Amino acid sequence: MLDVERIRKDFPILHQQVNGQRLVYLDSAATTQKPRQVIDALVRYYETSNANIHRGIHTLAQRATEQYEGTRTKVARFIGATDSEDIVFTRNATESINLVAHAWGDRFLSEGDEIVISQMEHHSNIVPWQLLAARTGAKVRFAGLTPDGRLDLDSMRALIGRRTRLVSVVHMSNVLGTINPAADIAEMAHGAGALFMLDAAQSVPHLPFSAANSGADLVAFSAHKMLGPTGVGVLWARSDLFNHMDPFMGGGDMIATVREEGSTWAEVPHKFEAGTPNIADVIAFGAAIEYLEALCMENVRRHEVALTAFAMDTLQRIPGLTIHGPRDPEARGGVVSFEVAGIHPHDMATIADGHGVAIRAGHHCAQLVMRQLRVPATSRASFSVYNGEDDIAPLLEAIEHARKVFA
Amino acid sequence: MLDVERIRKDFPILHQQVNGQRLVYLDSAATTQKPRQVIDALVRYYETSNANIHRGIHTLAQRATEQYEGTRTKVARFIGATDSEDIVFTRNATESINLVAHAWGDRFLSEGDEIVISQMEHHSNIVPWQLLAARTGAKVRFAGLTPDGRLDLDSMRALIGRRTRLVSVVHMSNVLGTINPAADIAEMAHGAGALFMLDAAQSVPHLPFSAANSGADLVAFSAHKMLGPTGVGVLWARSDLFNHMDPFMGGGDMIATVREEGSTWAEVPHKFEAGTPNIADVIAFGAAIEYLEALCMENVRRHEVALTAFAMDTLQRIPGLTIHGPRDPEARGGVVSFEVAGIHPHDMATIADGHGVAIRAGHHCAQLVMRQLRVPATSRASFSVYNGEDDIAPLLEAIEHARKVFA
Amino acid sequence: MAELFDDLYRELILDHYRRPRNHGELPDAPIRVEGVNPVCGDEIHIDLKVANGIVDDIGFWGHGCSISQSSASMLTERLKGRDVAEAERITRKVRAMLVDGALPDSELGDLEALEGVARLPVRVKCALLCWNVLEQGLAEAAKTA
Amino acid sequence: MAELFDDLYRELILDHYRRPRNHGELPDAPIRVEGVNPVCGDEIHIDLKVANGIVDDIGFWGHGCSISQSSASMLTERLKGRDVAEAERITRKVRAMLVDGALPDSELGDLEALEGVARLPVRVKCALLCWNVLEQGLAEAAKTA
Ligand SMILES: Cc1ncc(COP(=O)(O)O)c(C=O)c1O
Ligand SMILES: Cc1ncc(COP(=O)(O)O)c(C=O)c1O
Repeated sequence: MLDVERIRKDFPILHQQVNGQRLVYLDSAATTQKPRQVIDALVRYYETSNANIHRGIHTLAQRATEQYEGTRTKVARFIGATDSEDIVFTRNATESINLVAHAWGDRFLSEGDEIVISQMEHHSNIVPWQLLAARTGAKVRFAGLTPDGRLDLDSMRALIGRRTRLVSVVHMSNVLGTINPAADIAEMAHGAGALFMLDAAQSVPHLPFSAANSGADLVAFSAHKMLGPTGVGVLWARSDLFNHMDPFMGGGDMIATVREEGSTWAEVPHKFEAGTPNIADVIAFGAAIEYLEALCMENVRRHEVALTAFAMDTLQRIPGLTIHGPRDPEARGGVVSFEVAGIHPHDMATIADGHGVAIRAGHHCAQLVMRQLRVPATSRASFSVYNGEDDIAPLLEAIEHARKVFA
Repeated sequence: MLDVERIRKDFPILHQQVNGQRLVYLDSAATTQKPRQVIDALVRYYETSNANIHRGIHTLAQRATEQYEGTRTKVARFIGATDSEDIVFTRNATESINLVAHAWGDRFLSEGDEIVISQMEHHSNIVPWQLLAARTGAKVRFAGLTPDGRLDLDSMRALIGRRTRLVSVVHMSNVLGTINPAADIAEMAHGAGALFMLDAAQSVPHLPFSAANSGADLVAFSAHKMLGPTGVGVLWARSDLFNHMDPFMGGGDMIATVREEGSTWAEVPHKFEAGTPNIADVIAFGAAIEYLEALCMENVRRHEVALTAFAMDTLQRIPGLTIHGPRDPEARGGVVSFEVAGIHPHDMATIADGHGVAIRAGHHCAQLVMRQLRVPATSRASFSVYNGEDDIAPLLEAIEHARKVFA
Repeated sequence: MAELFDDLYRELILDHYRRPRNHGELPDAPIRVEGVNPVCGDEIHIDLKVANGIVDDIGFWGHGCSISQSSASMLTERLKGRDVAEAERITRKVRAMLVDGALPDSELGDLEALEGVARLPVRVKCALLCWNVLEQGLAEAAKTA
Repeated sequence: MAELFDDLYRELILDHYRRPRNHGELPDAPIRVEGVNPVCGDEIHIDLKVANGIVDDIGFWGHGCSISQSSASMLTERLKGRDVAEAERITRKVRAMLVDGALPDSELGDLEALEGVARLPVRVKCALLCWNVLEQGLAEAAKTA
């Protein structure tokens, strides 16, 4: 398991008071905090190696290129990708999904084709497909949820058929915590000859993950949700898939030759990285990966399951409090969405903030999930490696306080 | 004028030796170095305020949101935009241009329409239009260059006509240094009822600029070329233009409501910022702007004109050396591309690196310019606020050394 | 626990939240307006009867947090039976207090209880929602008058 | 000035750059192959005659930096008249020296002069370009043999 006390020493932001209380950060599903190793990597880059990459001959350009490409190798290792050329850097998971919608979707989809997603999706795994559908005449279809907040696999199976070209599903829900059975869905998709994409924005940061073994053909996630800096996303594609995709954006670094009559493209992955990339943050992302590897993702997962179990146990005892999503902590990630009767989530979040506790309130970019839960919003506590059982007591106090205010 | 000695104190990276020599960084057109004020802003953000923005109620989320939106206001002030809502943050200038090609181009262009650009463009202001042309059947037309490396305005005037929907031109060439007459071209474009876009990636960082007075309807540039971090670009659009554009990418933060049947969009500028933005770097970009404002862009411009004049004077005396682009330093930016007879630019750059001098060699993402110059590549020295006349002597020595090696 | 929050959730606000005044539709209101805060989903509907420059009757409903709902309840209580000029003046003064941090004016009455919201920028939108909706309503009333 | 660079631009390299050996097309070469380094624009064409497992004749042309052009010149000089097995072995050894930093093998002859390139990763591609082109050529020769 994790030594939370020691880990917290690495996170400077946690050593502060908010509204006179110790900061208890329970909003890691939105974005995680960053260890000093990552902050130091940024500083080190800008103080020693900053230069534009790939085209430069001078020493700084060589250093920057080597470090940037070094992160590609680290990401490949971290997610069990067989080849670092199957890794494209984007701004965030959202851009990774939009890239697929354009580079693959615009090329291969047409009227009558179908994309199957689910009601559990984050807006980032809904809207790009709706926009693609509007461009191509394809249709987006939504698998439903079970009453206990799992994917309704029967409804998914019923939707997948001859016309299905892509199935894209969230691996771990950012509202319900639900971990979806990627391999089973992959089988359904592949059985119908469709591609399978995994929105792994909440899973790659929190559990051992192998892209090669996941069954997925495409995987998207964000650095900022896994101790890395903002501004870096990843798109992984199964070998050769990238070679069949059109470029998404055009510009520097993604071309081989540019002529007035037309241009030709650089090799994958550069073909998909137009313009000056977010060099510094990609490099610092490498430090985040090393940090997680040193903790070991099996440990991270075990720690978060235990903490989630403890939090659910504790919260459940509060009268009027309902927890959304699966009961079994092993079946979910470190995300606990809850409601307290008579207290609106925004009031809950404001009162929690008064206790130094950062939780999120709202629709969590998942309005379809809200509609299924028949609530306008939920309160959400979510965990990462720096959270321990001692973070639950302040949350509890805040909830009790809110209950008193709104009694 | 600028106190270069004092400014250099702010740039930690310059206080190092490369290959046993003082680092002389003459590659700012590729990317500039960053002052400690910018690096500190990054560290401060991650150590005190890091959180996801816009949707959060807790204290960190409020801080992060305020600082992020604060940079939008600073950018608006810096480029003389009347409204900060006309500023969209992207990854880089390249993405800003691609955004226009999709959000405006896909909506309004069709077969027979024409986009007029020039042979002076960076690939980032060529390829997005070629891709758009392939999608819509529109045509890209290229204005030519004069023998001394200026835009051939007659050829541009001849191309602009009834079918022209957009004219997009580089404001300052990253190869030739040429500053193009934005107002004149704006008049031609507007006279034909076309929009006018300015690729200001090299101009906004180096001279006083007013978007409102530039004549442009759209302006693109990158933070990393103006002392800011990597991973942030800007797209400015004249009031109301954004409201007529379709979304580019879909996802979190750019929606108002998401339903299975379809979604509606958030207000501008959020409509164009899908997913978690590069929060930390946008905030640190604010510090870069403040740094430039403190120096005053009039001073920056005067300093760079003087330094360019000095460098051109000095280099010109070297036998066999040719400088590309306009002769008059007032007509150009701090970019000096040159050739030395019998020495390939890559060899030049390698030997310069041996002297601690970082210059760039290659096509500079401007293959059409190379074709006009009838060279495969050039060597390029480019300047920023931390460069002084004492940086020219090492460059001169390096060139002399190269001439000896290749005598 | 910082006073900030005790100051926010004053008894008066909670009272209006628990027992909203003028809650519900006005069956034959000539003016019906509504607003949503897309960021948090708060929703306010206002039904309005304006005659001879007087807010004859006003009702609201919707859902959302205590701040958005109590603000609306206090709005209706404060403005029912008052003339349009007063409604506009009060709207200006509430805005000044919430957005610019102006001291509450004595004319505001119970609405003064919203003062604490000004210190929480992220919640100001909640309190303002009903006032934006009211403005739409008054604008419509002016047109149809 | 660091020795690194003196080591790079050895006299032998400069000599091959100034006076390239086996330069120009072979009028009726059965095998014509070419390669471009898209990053820097270096370009190498090789014409090849292979008969009975022997590199009977070889010529090259193109343009680019001193490293890419001298490497090609040395390649042709070293391999002309040699058998294909030797050409393949030399290619492997050049790669080992440039990419893996292996010590130069005595069999390399003049090519040993390229050793200094290994310390400049960004220039390794320049030196390798002609060897990649050669491999294409030998592969074609094997197919047509
Ligand atoms: C004139 C010009 N336009 C566009 C760009 C593209 O900028 P970026 O790579 O930051 O997208 C550059 C810089 O490389 C440039 O010099
Ligand atoms: C499940 C899921 N998918 C996608 C995203 C989008 O991530 P980003 O905002 O970094 O693009 C998020 C995070 O908000 C998420 O939780």
